[in-house]
Amino acid sequence: MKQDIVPIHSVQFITNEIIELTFISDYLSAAAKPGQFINIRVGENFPLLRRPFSIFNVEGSRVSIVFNVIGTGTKVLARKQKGDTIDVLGPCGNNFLSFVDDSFETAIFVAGGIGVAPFPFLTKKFPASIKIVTFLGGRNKELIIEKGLQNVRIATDDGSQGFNGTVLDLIKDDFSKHRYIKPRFFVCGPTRMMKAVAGYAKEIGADCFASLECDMACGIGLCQGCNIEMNGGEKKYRLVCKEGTIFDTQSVKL
Amino acid sequence: MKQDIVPIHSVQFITNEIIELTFISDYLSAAAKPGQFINIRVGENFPLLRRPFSIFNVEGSRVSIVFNVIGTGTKVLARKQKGDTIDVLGPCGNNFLSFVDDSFETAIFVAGGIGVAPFPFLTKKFPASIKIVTFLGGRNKELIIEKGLQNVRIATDDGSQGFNGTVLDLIKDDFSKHRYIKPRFFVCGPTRMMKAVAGYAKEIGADCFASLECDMACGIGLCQGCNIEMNGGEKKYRLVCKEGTIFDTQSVKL
Amino acid sequence: MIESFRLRDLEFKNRILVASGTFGYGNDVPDLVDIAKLGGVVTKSLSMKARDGNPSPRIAETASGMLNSIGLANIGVHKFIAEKLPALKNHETKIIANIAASSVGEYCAVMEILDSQEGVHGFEINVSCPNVKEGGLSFGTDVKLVSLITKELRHRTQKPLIVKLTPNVTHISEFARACEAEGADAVSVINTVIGMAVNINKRTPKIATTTGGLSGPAIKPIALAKVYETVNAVKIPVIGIGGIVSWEDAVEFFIVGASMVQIGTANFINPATGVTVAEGVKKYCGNNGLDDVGKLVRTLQTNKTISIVDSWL
Amino acid sequence: MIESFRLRDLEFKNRILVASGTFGYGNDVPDLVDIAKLGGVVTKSLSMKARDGNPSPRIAETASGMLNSIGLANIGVHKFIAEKLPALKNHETKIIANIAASSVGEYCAVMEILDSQEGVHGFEINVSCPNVKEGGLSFGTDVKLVSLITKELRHRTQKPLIVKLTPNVTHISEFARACEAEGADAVSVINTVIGMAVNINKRTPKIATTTGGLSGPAIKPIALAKVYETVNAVKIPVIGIGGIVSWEDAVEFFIVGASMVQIGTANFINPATGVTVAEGVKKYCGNNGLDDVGKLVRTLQTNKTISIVDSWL
Ligand SMILES: Cc1cc2nc3c(=O)[nH]c(=O)nc-3n(C[C@H](O)[C@H](O)[C@H](O)COP(=O)(O)OP(=O)(O)OC[C@H]3O[C@@H](n4cnc5c(N)ncnc54)[C@H](O)[C@@H]3O)c2cc1C
Ligand SMILES: Cc1cc2nc3c(=O)[nH]c(=O)nc-3n(C[C@H](O)[C@H](O)[C@H](O)COP(=O)(O)OP(=O)(O)OC[C@H]3O[C@@H](n4cnc5c(N)ncnc54)[C@H](O)[C@@H]3O)c2cc1C
Ligand SMILES: Cc1cc2nc3c(=O)[nH]c(=O)nc-3n(C[C@H](O)[C@H](O)[C@H](O)COP(=O)(O)O)c2cc1C
Ligand SMILES: Cc1cc2nc3c(=O)[nH]c(=O)nc-3n(C[C@H](O)[C@H](O)[C@H](O)COP(=O)(O)O)c2cc1C
Ligand code: FES
Ligand code: FES
Repeated sequence: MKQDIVPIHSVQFITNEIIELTFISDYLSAAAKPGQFINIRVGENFPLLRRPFSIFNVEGSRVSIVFNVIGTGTKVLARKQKGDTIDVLGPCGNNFLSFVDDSFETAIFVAGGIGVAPFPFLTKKFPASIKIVTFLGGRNKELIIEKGLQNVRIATDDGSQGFNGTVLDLIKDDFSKHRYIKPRFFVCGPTRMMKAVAGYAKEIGADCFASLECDMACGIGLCQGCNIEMNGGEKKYRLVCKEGTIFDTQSVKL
Repeated sequence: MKQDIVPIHSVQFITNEIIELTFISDYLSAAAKPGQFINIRVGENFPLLRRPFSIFNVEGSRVSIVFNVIGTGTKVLARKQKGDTIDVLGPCGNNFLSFVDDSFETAIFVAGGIGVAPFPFLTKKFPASIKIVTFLGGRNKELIIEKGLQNVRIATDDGSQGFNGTVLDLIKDDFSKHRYIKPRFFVCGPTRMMKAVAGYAKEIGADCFASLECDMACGIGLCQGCNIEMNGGEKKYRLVCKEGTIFDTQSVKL
Repeated sequence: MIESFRLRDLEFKNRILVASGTFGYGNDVPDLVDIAKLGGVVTKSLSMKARDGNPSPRIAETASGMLNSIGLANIGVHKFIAEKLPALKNHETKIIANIAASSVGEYCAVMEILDSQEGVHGFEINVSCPNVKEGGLSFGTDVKLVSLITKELRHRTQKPLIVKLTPNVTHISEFARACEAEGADAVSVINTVIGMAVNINKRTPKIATTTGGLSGPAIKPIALAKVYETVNAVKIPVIGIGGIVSWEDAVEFFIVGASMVQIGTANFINPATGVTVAEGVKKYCGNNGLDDVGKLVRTLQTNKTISIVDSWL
Repeated sequence: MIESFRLRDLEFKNRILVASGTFGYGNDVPDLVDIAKLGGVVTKSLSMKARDGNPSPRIAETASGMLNSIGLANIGVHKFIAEKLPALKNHETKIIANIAASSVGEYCAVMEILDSQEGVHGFEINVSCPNVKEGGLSFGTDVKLVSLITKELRHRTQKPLIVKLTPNVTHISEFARACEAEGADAVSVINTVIGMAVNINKRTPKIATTTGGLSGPAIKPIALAKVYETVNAVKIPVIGIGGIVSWEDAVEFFIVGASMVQIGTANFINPATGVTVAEGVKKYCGNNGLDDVGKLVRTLQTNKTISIVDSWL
């Protein structure tokens, strides 16, 4: 893990709502694993705290993130441009690959909204031997990114692209039509959606690993601000930033 | 006086240290008088308070200010570009022309550093019948702007341009060589320099009007934060932003 | 949408006021603010005699806040009546005279002069003033004195009497209870928080009086906590003040339990903040199916399962 | 350049520490911070038994600050000694164990366990904890209890004893005096300021415990004023804490009179803040002809012509 000031390579809209920001970092491009995040100091004085972003892509020494503008931090970030620098700290958290083993045969990726962020990099690094099916859900088509993903099925709340409904509806529909051998779910998105998917996974007896979201002050285990309640076990809480962000959904109270 | 969000027309370095920022405002270009200032909301969240800037130039509906980057506010301002907007409130304060009457014949403009800001606009609007002589002082030549000024004499602390010394040294030197008929001083710059010039003016029996600098919270008379102590008179203090910024230097304790 | 609020016999058209010392006497902003859209204007603190105020520098910016030590510079109650009130009372809004004094007697005397004035609709008492008798300790940190001031003033007016409390005490609720017991119609929470800043080049305080009052967004969390403590202690209305710059901020105060709010420092940045806050609050209520802003007041849902003993920081 | 500072028999290599609860037990930042460049590390508050801490959400960002209500989640003193201290004491720096407890007896018991540990160089006592006996009121707001805790702990250790005071009181100087009288070697000023924030969509507090502790740049002016009040009241060293993110901030605290400083929230943004602050302070002293950082301490020049009675806000 390192803190570094890195040059921005590009900032561009990849849909009407989603921005991809690419910077150059030899260290991070080598060290980052899929599902990890980096913690960005968005402005020098404002906002105060860093903002966590999933690693979206790594190409050569270029690392990128994607985001949509929702508040103070992303507003400032959206104004960055080539030639500016940003202060990044990472890579943080555990990664999806540590939940890959021999006990499943189909990887079901499920992304809600900007929760799609970790999946292109995960797809790139995923063992080629395992089949991937990717379910994307979003409010509308401006929140859908297909690039870098495999076997993509899309659901939008407004029906502007793909299936008209929630991503879980789509999954259920799809699962009723296909037979996936030994599926394991890898999920990222809004908590409510992850909870729903985790419930379905449990129902069909599949494992489900979700990258959790929560407000973070430090992202590296210093503040203890990012606790998630566990379903029994030795500790009542774990830290999302350090002991996660990815958890077996059966182990946590979503 | 009005508060307005206006489009930026250009932001450019006019010396290696000084930036000119031009915006478009029909209202301000019509209402502004030389020596008045505008109060700029530099960022949406940071810094908290507006920053006052003298009106540097007005051309058609274009109004400009000049500044050098010294702190948080000017750093943010320097990053603005054409197409951005800024939130301006003004025009504020009294103006130099209200201290122009029949009782003097030569206007001695004295500017220290970025205190040059109000003089080009003042020169433009000054009664053509009155002779102007302009003394500019600065740390070095990057802080000197001659454009739009008349009969310019320059002093730099490091001798990189013009006279090597303070602007007061230059004035004294110049006054020993020329005879200015009924001079009246109009001054803007660091307080110490204004105090020195005011002292010299008093010595030679000339009036001296200076545009004072001080920290301001509101710029329009609401906070009472910008007080200057008077030399006797009815009130112990006056408000720089509303009852100034320009005062007869004999009336105030500099 | 009902926006109005009644305090004693006084009806404010909405629940948004501008705070003392941040709006002058209403005469500096005619072009900038439609004062008739404000629930009310609280005047700069008025004392018996005019006060010059403190030497400069009086203000300093801090992170998301500012320090001030104006020294309650004001023109005095007589000049206020003669020179400012005539214009001020022409506005279609309510005028709350804020009173500052250095003795209990002075509070009473100033109020007696103002009470007969038709354009003065109510009073807010600034108790964050040095008590000359006690060597300058603030009245506002002594609950007996705050009680006494409230009691003495209550006898002297039938108009709404609001006591403005200082946050610089251990338990602000004790002070609010004392005011309630002595018949105050409301309490304003909070005045500025004591703070300081240093110029490291000169090694001097950034304001002449060394310490001053901190205001602005930096103190909003403190103000909200003080309002929360107060609304849980008294039944009289609480007026929330501290760091409000947007309608969202005002909504936070209403949810916590403030019946009205005041805008202070934000007026220095956008003098019309009060107007935009009033509009925003109204819209929020509309969007959330509330037909009266009052229905928003004290709607905070807290986690009841956490006991105080458990709630270590 | 002399950077070191001595407290009782303990010599800190410089005057910059990292604050309790903001640096874990020093084991999360090995790649990011050269801990040997810090004057010391204050541990997360330790209690007798492990504490799970509060439900989530525990933190919320505010304007130039943050609220937290971690609930003093910690692994307990025994696990600290078994699992964290061995690695921690390998660093070339001083370890100050911060103790939290819910009874006077617990404070004493935790200290007795830690005092015999060689790697523990001194103690900082967090008195901002709920006193279970008194229904959860904080020890730190009761001067008699702070006195008692100091007295009881003073008997139990020869190592430096620092009491960390809460700012949420009317006169922090009374508390500092009580600590001094009972033999504390220093006081730390300040812990977090009580604050809250509201989620206006859900109408819930932004942190589970409703109110929490405000920290970060927003509170720096408050912390400086509390340090100023304290250094004018006691002769023992005062450790300044609150909102320090840069060396300039630390210099402000030294000028006001802090003998050491602690970095808290800034560690969450730049874990190496303490190191850059130490370097910056050293350079500032060098540039200003001071050959000992101690010569900067309490060099504030105030305006002596302003009397307290005059200094109305
Ligand atoms: C491990 C991790 C990885 C993340 N990865 C990404 C990523 O790859 N791309 C990305 O865009 N974001 C990601 N986020 C979220 C991101 O860190 C920011 O919180 C988010 O972009 C908002 O920041 P902001 O400063 O713009 O908004 P803020 O000003 O902090 O928030 C503005 C408002 O939006 C609300 N809000 C915050 N987050 C959300 C949300 N997700 N949905 C709806 N409302 C919200 C806040 O409560 C607040 O009211 C990630 C978060 C975590 C914890
Ligand atoms: C009526 C009026 C008109 C003004 N007109 C202009 C103008 O035309 N052009 C212009 O550039 N500025 C002008 N100023 C000053 C300007 O408003 C800002 O204060 C200044 O640009 C610094 O803002 P900042 O936010 O960058 O610095 P801040 O972050 O506020 O200050 C950074 C540091 O610099 C110090 N500092 C502040 N001002 C000065 C100074 N003048 N010299 C040295 N140190 C300083 C501060 O004390 C602080 O330590 C004017 C001020 C007034 C009151
Ligand atoms: C420059 C300034 C002057 C003030 N003057 C007064 C005053 O005269 N009387 C008073 O009761 N409060 C005064 N206040 C306090 C405000 O009314 C308000 O309580 C405080 O600033 C907190 O609100 P804010 O954060 O919205 O500014 C003043 C505040 C500022 C910033
Ligand atoms: C997340 C967090 C956890 C904290 N935990 C503790 C603690 O366990 N014990 C303690 O004495 N202080 C604790 N503090 C208070 C800090 O040590 C410090 O006094 C306070 O944050 C002010 O300093 P700052 O503004 O630099 O953060 C904590 C602060 C934060 C932000
Ligand atoms: S965000 Fe600080 S410990 Fe997880
Ligand atoms: S800056 Fe507010 S009154 Fe002058």
